[in-house]
Amino acid sequence: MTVIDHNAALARAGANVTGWWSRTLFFARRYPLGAVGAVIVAAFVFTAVFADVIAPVDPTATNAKYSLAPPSSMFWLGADFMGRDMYSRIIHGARVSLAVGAGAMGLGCVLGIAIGLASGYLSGWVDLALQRLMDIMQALPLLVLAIIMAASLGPSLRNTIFAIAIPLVPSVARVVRSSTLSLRELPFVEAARAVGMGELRIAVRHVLPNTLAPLIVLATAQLGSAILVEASLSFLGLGVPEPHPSWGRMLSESAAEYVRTAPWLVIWPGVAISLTVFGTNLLGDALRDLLDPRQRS
Amino acid sequence: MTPQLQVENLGTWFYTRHGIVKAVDGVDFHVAAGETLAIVGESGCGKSMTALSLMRLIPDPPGRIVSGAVKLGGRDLLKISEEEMRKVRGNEISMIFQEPMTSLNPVMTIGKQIAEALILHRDMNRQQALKRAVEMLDLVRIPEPAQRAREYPHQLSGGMRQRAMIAMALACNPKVLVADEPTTALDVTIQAQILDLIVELQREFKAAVILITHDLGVVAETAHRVIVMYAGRKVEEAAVGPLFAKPLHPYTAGLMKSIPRLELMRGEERRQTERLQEIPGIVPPLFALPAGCAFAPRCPKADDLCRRERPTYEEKQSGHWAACWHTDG
Amino acid sequence: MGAYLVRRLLLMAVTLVGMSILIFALLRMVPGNIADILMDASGNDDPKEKARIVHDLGLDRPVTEQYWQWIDGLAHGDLGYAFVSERPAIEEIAPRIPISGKLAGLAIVFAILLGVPLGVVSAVRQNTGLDYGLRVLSLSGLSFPSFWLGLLVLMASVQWFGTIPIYDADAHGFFAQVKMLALPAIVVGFRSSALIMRLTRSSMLEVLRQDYVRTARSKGASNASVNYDHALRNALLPVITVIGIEAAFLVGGLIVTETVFNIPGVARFLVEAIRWRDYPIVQNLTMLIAVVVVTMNFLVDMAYMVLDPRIKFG
Amino acid sequence: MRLTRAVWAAGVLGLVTVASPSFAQKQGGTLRISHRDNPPSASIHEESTISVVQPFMAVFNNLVVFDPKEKVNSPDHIVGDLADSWSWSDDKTKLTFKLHQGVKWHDGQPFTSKDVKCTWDALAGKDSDIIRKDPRKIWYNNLKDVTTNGDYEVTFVLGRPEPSFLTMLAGGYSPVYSCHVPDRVMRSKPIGTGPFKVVDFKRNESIKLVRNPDYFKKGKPYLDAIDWKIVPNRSTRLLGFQSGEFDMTFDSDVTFPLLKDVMAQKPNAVCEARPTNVNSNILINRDAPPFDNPQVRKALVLALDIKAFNQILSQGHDLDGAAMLPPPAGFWGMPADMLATLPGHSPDVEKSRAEARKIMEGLGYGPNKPLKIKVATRNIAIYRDPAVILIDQLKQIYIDGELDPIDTTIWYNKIAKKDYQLGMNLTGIGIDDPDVNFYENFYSTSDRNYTGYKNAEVDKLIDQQSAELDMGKRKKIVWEIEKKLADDVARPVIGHNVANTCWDPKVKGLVLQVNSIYNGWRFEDVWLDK
Repeated sequence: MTVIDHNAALARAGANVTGWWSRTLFFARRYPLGAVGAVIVAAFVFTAVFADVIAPVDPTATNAKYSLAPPSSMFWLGADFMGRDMYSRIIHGARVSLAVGAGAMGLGCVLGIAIGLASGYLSGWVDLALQRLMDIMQALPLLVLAIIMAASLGPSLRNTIFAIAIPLVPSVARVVRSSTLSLRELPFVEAARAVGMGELRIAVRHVLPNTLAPLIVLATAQLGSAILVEASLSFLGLGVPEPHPSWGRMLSESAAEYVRTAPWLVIWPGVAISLTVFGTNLLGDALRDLLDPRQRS
Repeated sequence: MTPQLQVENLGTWFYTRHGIVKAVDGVDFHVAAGETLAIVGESGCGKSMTALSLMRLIPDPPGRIVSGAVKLGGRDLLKISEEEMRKVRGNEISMIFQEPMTSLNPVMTIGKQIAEALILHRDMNRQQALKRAVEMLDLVRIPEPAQRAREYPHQLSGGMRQRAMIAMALACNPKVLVADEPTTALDVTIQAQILDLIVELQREFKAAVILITHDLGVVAETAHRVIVMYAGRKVEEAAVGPLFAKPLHPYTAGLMKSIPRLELMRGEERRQTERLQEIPGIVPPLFALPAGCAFAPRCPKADDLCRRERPTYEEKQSGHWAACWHTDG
Repeated sequence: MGAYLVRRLLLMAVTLVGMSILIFALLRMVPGNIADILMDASGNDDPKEKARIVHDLGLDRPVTEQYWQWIDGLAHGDLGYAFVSERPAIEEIAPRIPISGKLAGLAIVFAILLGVPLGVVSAVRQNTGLDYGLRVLSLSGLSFPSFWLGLLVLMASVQWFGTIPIYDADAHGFFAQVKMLALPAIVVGFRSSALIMRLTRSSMLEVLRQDYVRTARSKGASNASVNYDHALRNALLPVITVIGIEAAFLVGGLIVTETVFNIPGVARFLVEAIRWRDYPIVQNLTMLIAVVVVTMNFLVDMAYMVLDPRIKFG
Repeated sequence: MRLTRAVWAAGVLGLVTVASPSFAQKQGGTLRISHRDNPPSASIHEESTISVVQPFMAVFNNLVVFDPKEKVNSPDHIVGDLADSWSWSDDKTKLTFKLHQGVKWHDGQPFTSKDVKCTWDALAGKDSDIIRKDPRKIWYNNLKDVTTNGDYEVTFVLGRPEPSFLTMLAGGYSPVYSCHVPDRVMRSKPIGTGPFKVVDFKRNESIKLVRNPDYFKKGKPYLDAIDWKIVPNRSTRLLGFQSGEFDMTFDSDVTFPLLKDVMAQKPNAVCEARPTNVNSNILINRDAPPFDNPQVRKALVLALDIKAFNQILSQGHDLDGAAMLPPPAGFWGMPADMLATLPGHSPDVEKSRAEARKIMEGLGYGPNKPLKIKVATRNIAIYRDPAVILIDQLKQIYIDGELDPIDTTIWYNKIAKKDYQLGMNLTGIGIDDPDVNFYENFYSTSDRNYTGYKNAEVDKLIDQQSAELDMGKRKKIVWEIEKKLADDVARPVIGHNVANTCWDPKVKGLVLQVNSIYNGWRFEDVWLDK
């Protein structure tokens, strides 16, 4: 019989893990990719929140002398066409990405939850109408709908958030609806009803928390796609306008012109977007493994 | 009668977040050709894991076979390579699973699934194997076997599917057939037919059968010898007659009280409302077993000794073994 | 089956009608109209000329009438006239469809060729270094903005070949076209391949946990046989769904990629038309995309029925 | 040389200048050019962008044209095109053209004086089926009537003498349209008399022109065809040029930061820098706070560091000038020493800014109490870039600007409604001519006077210079107007843009005219040396 190292096997399985810190460490070891993702997302949020402190200079300050300056000790990631420090711009870009990403995700989730609960709860023709509305919104690819929304609303930070949030609604609504449908017949919900709790109260107090796990997984995925859609919109000139330093727009017109003469203008914003979305995706995968019992191995 | 299959000190452990789970903890048994050995217990007692251990189909991780020997025809199946083991599976030792719907590949025809084992172990080509598969279907009394062989599992009824499973398991004329709850998922009427079929085919094929079930009614009808398992260990072992006549272990006794009358079962559907007397409590989590007898918390006879010390497994009467401090009382 | 089909088709029709209203309404919300654009292009602001353009294009009529005119035209196969080119919209849209179609087709082929095998390998070698590597690769596919990938590909192309693929409408022959569209197709398909790979992997893992896989093993089937004969076919069913839907949703990726690679397909044309407030083009193109998406969904369901013997018609 | 008297004299006939084909030229070949964007239409008269003029000028002919062999467009280098000769009446109010006979439209119809009348009647604002927009109506304010005398003579009757009238007819924006082709066709597949016919104009894709075998200038053109490919992404266009996909770049497509790369990748490329006749300027809403206060306007203009703009936008190649394109490239602009005296053009920026800060402090602003404004501009990079620099510079004088990017569709609406404070704008001027520039942009009744600038005195001076026959005197008035506009902070000019156009050395016979990008694109003398 092969020699088996019980302790190693147990450690891999996570036995004897107690306390907050060792649990964190355990999960980090169990889901190394998720841990990397969490670190990236944390760094991203930190950067966005403290952009003013981290960025060495004003991201909008132009300087003729340093137009297209290559990376140096002064401009770590080089300077753009107008001599603005790319490093500072990318740091502040995190703020725009977070604002749009989190804003759109939050708004999309709130609307989606409202519609999903209404749909799953009220059923009948309300459900039918809302479901058809969701069908309609899902009949267009996310970016296409976002582009049309963005164009209809005009370019601004707020409108961009709105334009991205709306297309995110149907998937949230569907998840919430199906959870609601299955939950509302469960004993504890019936019990709540039996003690005379109002339907709305039941929906919010009992049903909603139980849809949380799939929602968290979905929301993480949506954060990533919201950031990507913002970048695409800005790339197409329909997203967040100047002077907000948006990663997507940094890649659009002028940067694309200097693909050869100033490749840093193309590389760094792209790296920033990719890394951030990559982080949210990693985190989202790990969360799904953790929270979705069906996927748990 | 020399044993066809000899299992010694089999240990299968699972490594989980909560610690080591000894799903199978030092189990020995043997079964001879033409003999039917029943392994009985509630779900979670380790009987299915015992079966999967024989096949070496324990999912790893988290499970591992940590000790023991499974001797079949002089070879220890736990020592041979995976490749050799593959030649054993389905050939010398094969298995029937509980849920015939999910245990059959939904996108493969019945005939192909039966033929697969023949192609693997009998050097047949596809035509020969398919032809043999039809014969096997005929053997398990499936009407219009040629037609059925071309159908998909979902097109067959539950009983038919289980017949097909049996055909598949017996296709290569195995020395040992492991039947893991073969009738649990079936209607009562069909259960009896399937059991009859297994008994009949066993006689024909001279196979050793290990019947795994939680249903002592099935055991009484089919098995020659019985092993009762609880929390990964054997707690009682005897021939069917003595065991039913006088169960020594309180657990076995408890199980017996929950058998519906055999006469009632036959030909009549069990009514859901007619609850049987059950053993109070549940099987404890295997990572948190009490120090003494694992059954003590649920046992009406349990005393301090039971809670303190694990009873030894000993031959209480001739051919009747049990692990209990109170077999006399 | 008949009833199911009728119900499905009815829902499709409802969705499309809803879409037509939605898109029509959204477009009327867009600030500025074609007349503003045309006046802007010439840089004069003559209210009389503008009013005439607005009148000629029928934009001064009640919106319900405009909507009805559009739908009525659609019912008769008349897509109206493009505002900018002043040619029948169908003549503007039709020649661009095969371009995007070819690109999307090539991208999907690429995505499948890459995604399915890697997904299978990743699942079979679950939790090995290879699996981690492939998962990182597939996640990166979902994380890279495709326009950035496109720019990088262009950069690399210039670096290594000293040139870039410029779309040539006169390129004929299969290989010439494939050569021209290969790079953009890879860029578009990368994301899809990542998606397909992830789904193949998780679907494969799911299937490998199934009882019938255990049954196959109990018959002595080898790993390869278990993975490919038993698991893969079952695992591919959901993958086919995602391939079908992804094929329709590829339009999103096409928009930026056609822009980066300057391919005159429908996706870029849509953005251009929105910019120009060319309502007939935007409306009809959006409807076209919606029809493709809805039809793809339908076809996927149908394919599912055909491929999965468990699902019965009816 | 610049003061050379133009030959305005009555009765002096422009000689027939149809050049005989010189022996070196080779026939044949297709010229491939990249195009920067989708032309709004193919009808030159309805549009005001190089995107239309550059590809489609070759489809048409003018009555007269700036001598294609001359580098500088000037009133004294105008030659006949469809007109064989022309003459002014004694009172300089009637301009009569003798037309070339036997010219055919691309559809086979004969060209006659009626077509000329149709064209200019429409341009002067009469109802017409050949155009639906008329952005340059203001050019023809002074045109009272167009009369024909037989099929081959046409007379333009002016309200007062206007020497620039002939200049305007010589520009690329003044092709002769036919009576019989409706506006819709002119916008999509125009019919002209020119050296090339339109085969196909695919939106967002390509413009294909082929040689007109029946061109009335015998032996021309040399090229078989011109293929324009529309490539909105500049780096793609330039890479295409570098890798030989294109023989020539779009006009002024190569900015200075990019020139180095183009030359490095394609060392044999011929590149020529010239002013684009487009200037960046600041639109000021003088009817609303805070810029209704002349003091604030003055502070604004004093804060400008034109060199810094210039350095960023063109590595210092843009030209500093007032309203007119400055000499030597420009024919009319004021001399440099005079320019330096205008507000905002002083070489000592720090001194000017100190002065501006003093003004602002006087108005109660300071580092802790900045003046908050919005700077509107079109949401296009070439507009946004200078606007971002402007905002940065205004920080120096306690003005805290926020960029307000306006979708291009509603830009003019917004400006026309005076719904802005500051705007960053680009103004293209079709011909380097004071009438064209002043009437379009500063005359109180012009459609294109976006800021609604009204100054009776300036209007009077504009009319005065327009009628002035003596070139020397006229220039003086022009300079006075430029100075007045600058003092009044009408539309402070930040710079006259300069950019490069490049082509492969095998492209021969191309003469770029330095003071207008809009005038030299007939392509009838261009040939390929293969």
